[in-house]
Amino acid sequence: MAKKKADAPAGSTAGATDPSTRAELLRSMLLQRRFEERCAEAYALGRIGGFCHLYIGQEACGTGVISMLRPDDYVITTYRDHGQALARGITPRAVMAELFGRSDGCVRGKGGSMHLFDRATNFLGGHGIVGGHVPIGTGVGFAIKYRGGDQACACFMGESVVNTGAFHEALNMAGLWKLPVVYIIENNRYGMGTALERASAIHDIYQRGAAYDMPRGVVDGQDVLAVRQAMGEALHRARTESMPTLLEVRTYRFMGHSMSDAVSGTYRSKQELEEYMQRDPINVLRQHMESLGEIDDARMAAMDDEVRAVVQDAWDFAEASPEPALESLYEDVLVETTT
Amino acid sequence: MAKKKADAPAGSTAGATDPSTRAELLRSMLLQRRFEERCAEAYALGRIGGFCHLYIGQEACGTGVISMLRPDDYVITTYRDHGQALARGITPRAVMAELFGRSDGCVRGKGGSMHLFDRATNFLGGHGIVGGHVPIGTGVGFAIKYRGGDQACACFMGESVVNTGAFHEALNMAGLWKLPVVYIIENNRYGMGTALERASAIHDIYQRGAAYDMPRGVVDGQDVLAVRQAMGEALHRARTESMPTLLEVRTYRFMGHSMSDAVSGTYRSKQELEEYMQRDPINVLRQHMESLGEIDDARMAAMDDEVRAVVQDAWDFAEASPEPALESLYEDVLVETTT
Amino acid sequence: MPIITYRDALNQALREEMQRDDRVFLMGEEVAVYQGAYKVSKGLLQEFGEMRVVDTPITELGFAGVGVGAAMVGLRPVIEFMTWNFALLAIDQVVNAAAKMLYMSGGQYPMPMVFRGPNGAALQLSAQHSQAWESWLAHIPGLKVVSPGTPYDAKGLLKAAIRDDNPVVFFEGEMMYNHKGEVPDGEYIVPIGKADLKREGAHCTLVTYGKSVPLALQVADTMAKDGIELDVLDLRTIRPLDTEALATSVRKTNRVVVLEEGWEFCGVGAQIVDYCQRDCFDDLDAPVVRVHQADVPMPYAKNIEKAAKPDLAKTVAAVRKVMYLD
Amino acid sequence: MPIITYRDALNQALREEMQRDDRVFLMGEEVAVYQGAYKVSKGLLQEFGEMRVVDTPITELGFAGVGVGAAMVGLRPVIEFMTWNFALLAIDQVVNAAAKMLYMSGGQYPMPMVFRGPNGAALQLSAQHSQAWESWLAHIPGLKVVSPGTPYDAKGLLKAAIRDDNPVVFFEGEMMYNHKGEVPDGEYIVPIGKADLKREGAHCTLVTYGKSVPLALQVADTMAKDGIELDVLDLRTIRPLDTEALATSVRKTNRVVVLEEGWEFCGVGAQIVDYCQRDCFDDLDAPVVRVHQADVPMPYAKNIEKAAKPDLAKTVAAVRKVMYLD
Ligand SMILES: Cc1ncc(C[n+]2csc(CCOP(=O)(O)OP(=O)(O)O)c2C)c(N)n1
Ligand SMILES: Cc1ncc(C[n+]2csc(CCOP(=O)(O)OP(=O)(O)O)c2C)c(N)n1
Ligand SMILES: [Mg+2]
Ligand SMILES: [Mg+2]
Repeated sequence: MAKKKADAPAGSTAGATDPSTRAELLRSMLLQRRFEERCAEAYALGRIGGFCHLYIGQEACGTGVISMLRPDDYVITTYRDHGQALARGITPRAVMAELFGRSDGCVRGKGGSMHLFDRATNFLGGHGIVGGHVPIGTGVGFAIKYRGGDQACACFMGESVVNTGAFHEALNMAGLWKLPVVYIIENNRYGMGTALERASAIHDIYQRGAAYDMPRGVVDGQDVLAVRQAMGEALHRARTESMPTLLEVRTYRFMGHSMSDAVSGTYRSKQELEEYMQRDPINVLRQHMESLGEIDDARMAAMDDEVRAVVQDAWDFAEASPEPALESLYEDVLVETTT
Repeated sequence: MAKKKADAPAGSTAGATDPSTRAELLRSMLLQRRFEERCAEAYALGRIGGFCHLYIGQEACGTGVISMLRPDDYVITTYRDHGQALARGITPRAVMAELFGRSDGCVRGKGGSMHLFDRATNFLGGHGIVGGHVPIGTGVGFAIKYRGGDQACACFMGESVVNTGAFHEALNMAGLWKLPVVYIIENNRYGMGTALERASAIHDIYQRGAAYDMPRGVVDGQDVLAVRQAMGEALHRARTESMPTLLEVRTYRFMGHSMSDAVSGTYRSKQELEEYMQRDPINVLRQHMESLGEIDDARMAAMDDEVRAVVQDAWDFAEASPEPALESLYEDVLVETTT
Repeated sequence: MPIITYRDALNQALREEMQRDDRVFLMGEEVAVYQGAYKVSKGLLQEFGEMRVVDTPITELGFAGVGVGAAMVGLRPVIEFMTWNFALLAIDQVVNAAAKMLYMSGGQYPMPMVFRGPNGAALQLSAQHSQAWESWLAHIPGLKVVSPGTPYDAKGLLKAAIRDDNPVVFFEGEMMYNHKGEVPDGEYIVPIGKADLKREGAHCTLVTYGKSVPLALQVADTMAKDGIELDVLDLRTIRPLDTEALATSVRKTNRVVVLEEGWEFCGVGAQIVDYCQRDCFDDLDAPVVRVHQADVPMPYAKNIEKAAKPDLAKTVAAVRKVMYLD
Repeated sequence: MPIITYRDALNQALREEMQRDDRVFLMGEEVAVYQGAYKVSKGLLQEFGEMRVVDTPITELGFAGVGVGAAMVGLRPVIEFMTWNFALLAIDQVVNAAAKMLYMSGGQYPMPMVFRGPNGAALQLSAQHSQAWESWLAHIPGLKVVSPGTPYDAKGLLKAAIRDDNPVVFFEGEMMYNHKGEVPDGEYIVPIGKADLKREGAHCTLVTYGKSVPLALQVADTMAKDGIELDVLDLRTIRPLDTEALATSVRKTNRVVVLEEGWEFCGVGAQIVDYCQRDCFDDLDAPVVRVHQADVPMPYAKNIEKAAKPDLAKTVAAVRKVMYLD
């Protein structure tokens, strides 16, 4: 659960769940897991190219946060965006087709793994420059405030981002101007091969919020219900007071940084990895639901079959989708404009 | 006096002064004042061109800090650098000749007001991009640690700098790597026309140090003796523990931002200005010395005459100095290198 | 026709577009309370309030990105860089975000925004404050790059830039702000992408843009006294460049001088040379000659700063050279 | 002669120079514990320790500036950018600090440092990770800009760059790291500023550098089968550019194609065109033809990415065009 800053405004109880919500959360995380596993396979087969960063181990972060959003809220994130894109409702077909570089991909094959976008769900991308999207998410908050209304923007990032100048400049403005943005740090303890402690002068990174007079908290990122609770409080502040929040979500990445990085390497031990894998976010929720009698092995297996089928369908769809037309190379550079 | 961070290391008593040191400090500040007044005159006459940022009102900051340094320490600063250059011992002649754009200037007429440099006194410039020199000063600290030894680097900046990405990235590294740099924020309450409160989400800006686990303090910047004391403590940490310090020095600028800005303008009232001018750093020290019987009107007048003469000499020297040779345009782009 | 300054022309454009469309806002350092570092935004805070005329902290990277975000969700930001020298800090947002967003998003997110401010050298500001960045920005697909040389063009092009649904880089000049010229009352637009033949002459084409336009016209006046008549082609837009207007003039005069403020190596002039030889190889009677800044960081001292900059004498000499007059 | 990879050649250069001079250190993201994002720094942490092989936070602007500061006071930093795409964030330090420090300080502070890393596109990395920045950096006086196209040149030029007392921008290529070639044992230096005629032929000059060198040689091989012999001029250094070697080749062949990885507008090729027409106007039998990236941000999908990049077919076609063979 989030440690609240002493003077943070009271939270809401919007994070509370009922059985069907819990089942949905479980399914969403499971879908992301199976999707990413097939991505690894597709990458090995050369169906996916370029850089590809999987979300395995971190599913509770994006799922918990995004499950609290309204359709008219905004999401913006990094290159590690498959899980969040699915959680937000971009179809597995459109995501897989994008990863395969096909014309039915959610950005028509132009962006690939790192640049998923979807206007229909206010999914503002997939960005590849570490820290670069944080000012952009802040600008979305500015626009919300400019227009009025109670939307919010969820801006995801890895923990390395807190050391970048872009983060600092953006959070200072968000604090100064009181913008309705929730900055979610997915602290998976490593930026590529660099442990948090070797990159940041302070290790409780949510405390960076103090430099911007910003409400802040830290939450167990393997527990999707805890993430929901913390996000609920942050969203409440955003909607009712137009206040930003810096929310650190402590998680772990079960795979290598990208497909070209070994799962455990020079920078972390197999033992550490295995320890963290004990707290698989899917199991954490599943066990909770089991204790409530909401799921059993059979229902879990059925759910798994169902999401596997969805992912297979996405794969088939992607494979059948045509490559982009050659003319499309020159499309989308500029829009026609009528002055 | 500096409010120390609770866990900051014990200070030294190196800041203590005797009568002759106090007299030197007074003379140094007075020299800077008279020098800057003549710069304003020279600017109006067209002898000085470009951007020209005066130090009037802030003399105690640079004087106090620099008076604590050893010759082998380093100084790096912003475009508002005349006062610090003089305090560090660049001759008034070399500075004035530079401002006049002459070949005997401390950078041969290449840099002007914003870019005073002097290798002999380890004065690493005069930099024009707000925040840009903070990583550079940090790199000087890195080099000191790399080579070993107990030098330190004094890195001056205006309070606006604390909002820049460069500041954040640099201070994180200084905190992480424990580099012997003292970051001195000359908080004169405005960055051009923008009051601190309209630019920074927090107003006790030395608290930004918390984000980097850095010892920090704030000191009255109109009291040169207090500045010395605080700098002494910071230097002690730098020399004995290779620790950085973030030192906020609260001061006020008595002139416009630069020569093209009115003294009081749309952004601050004449009344506010006059209030702050009550605490002229030269008077603060003078009164202290009077109370100790170390100075009286006659000695003050004599000192004033002496520094005025020095400044007049600098002016005459500058005016007599030739313009740079036309060939010098192409010099100093690259050095000859022997591999 | 009223005669007003380049500064006031820009101010009119901003005011009219902000009146016309409440999604347009101005953001940057000192644009509001201080009324603009160079007073281009004078009176706008008073008319439009602090949500639409926004002073920022000194965080070029940050507020450029704020503009990008606001543009993604439907606003039309005008981001002012106090000078383009400082925009180097924000260049990642201009290039990696604004210029590429439409492409990366498969056409879903246009970027209707303007990045503007003074570019190039003023007087004695030395190395860090005297850079002309048009060749850098024009290198980048996904941007439009505009640089008006008269008050008339400044107003008409800024209005076009603000209405454009693409990111437009808009280069002004500190030394231009007081420059005066005719600007009609009322609404007009100068289209992006169209060069303007500012003066006609048969002997040589002098290609230029932005701040160098007044100098080019002065050169033409001067040389006309010796009977040498120049086509002064003001590009106005650098990307997309009006290659047709360029070729038309070159085919007429057969000789070209390119005048630009910035450095030589990979400058805009190099690209113009390429277009000339590509499209008019057989029309050229002499190598194109370029006039540009000396290949050094800008110095402070008056005499060597002057020597570093293009000027009348250097440009006249270039025209004489390309006409084999010396 | 031993045949090693471009990666190992760079690794050798770093190791030898660090052994030779203890003021040399390597700093950047993932250079130490991770052994380099592309393993160029493999083994260096183990040999030289963590003070000389320094992992940084993700703060390009910050650590580039740390390098500048260290260089000012006598160290000789080698700053690695994981890729030059990210160097955009640090460009202010490269341009406004490193390149200008000597000038602004009136000659007092040389900057003996290297900024290095892979530049340009690899495979399917899409828009933000596929940019070639050499025309930008080469625009700037105060820098030297180097881009080796073979393992031999990579080692010899990196050693020269590290020993140079000026700031050197060093462009490598992700797709080059596994490229193999002969590299002699023991000490040698490739001088900065000298082009290398990688292959001789009388019919046309193909000018290129860096990652495009292997492609250019492939083009020459291919065309030789049809009896078309190319001078393949590898510039190796982009600034200062070896205009003499260029002119010598052009005077021989009278036809020029320039092959570069980056975008057209104000690319390096534009400057080469300018030099050709300036120095060899009467020698040119046809307009210089340029081969470069399509004028779009780099897309992800394999087929359109391929279509965006220069390749064998496009370069052959360009040579044929300049030789009026079609
Ligand atoms: C400005 C910049 N520098 C370097 C990189 C290369 N890079 C990509 S991801 C990454 C690590 C980021 O770590 P973190 O923010 O913790 O996110 P995670 O990958 O763990 O989700 C690095 C160094 C980049 N994309 N952008
Ligand atoms: C990156 C950058 N942005 C903008 C400027 C223009 N500028 C010069 S000084 C200044 C204000 C700086 O204020 P502060 O840091 O408080 O220092 P002071 O002038 O008060 O000493 C501004 C905005 C600049 N030089 N660099
Ligand atoms: Mg991480
Ligand atoms: Mg200030």
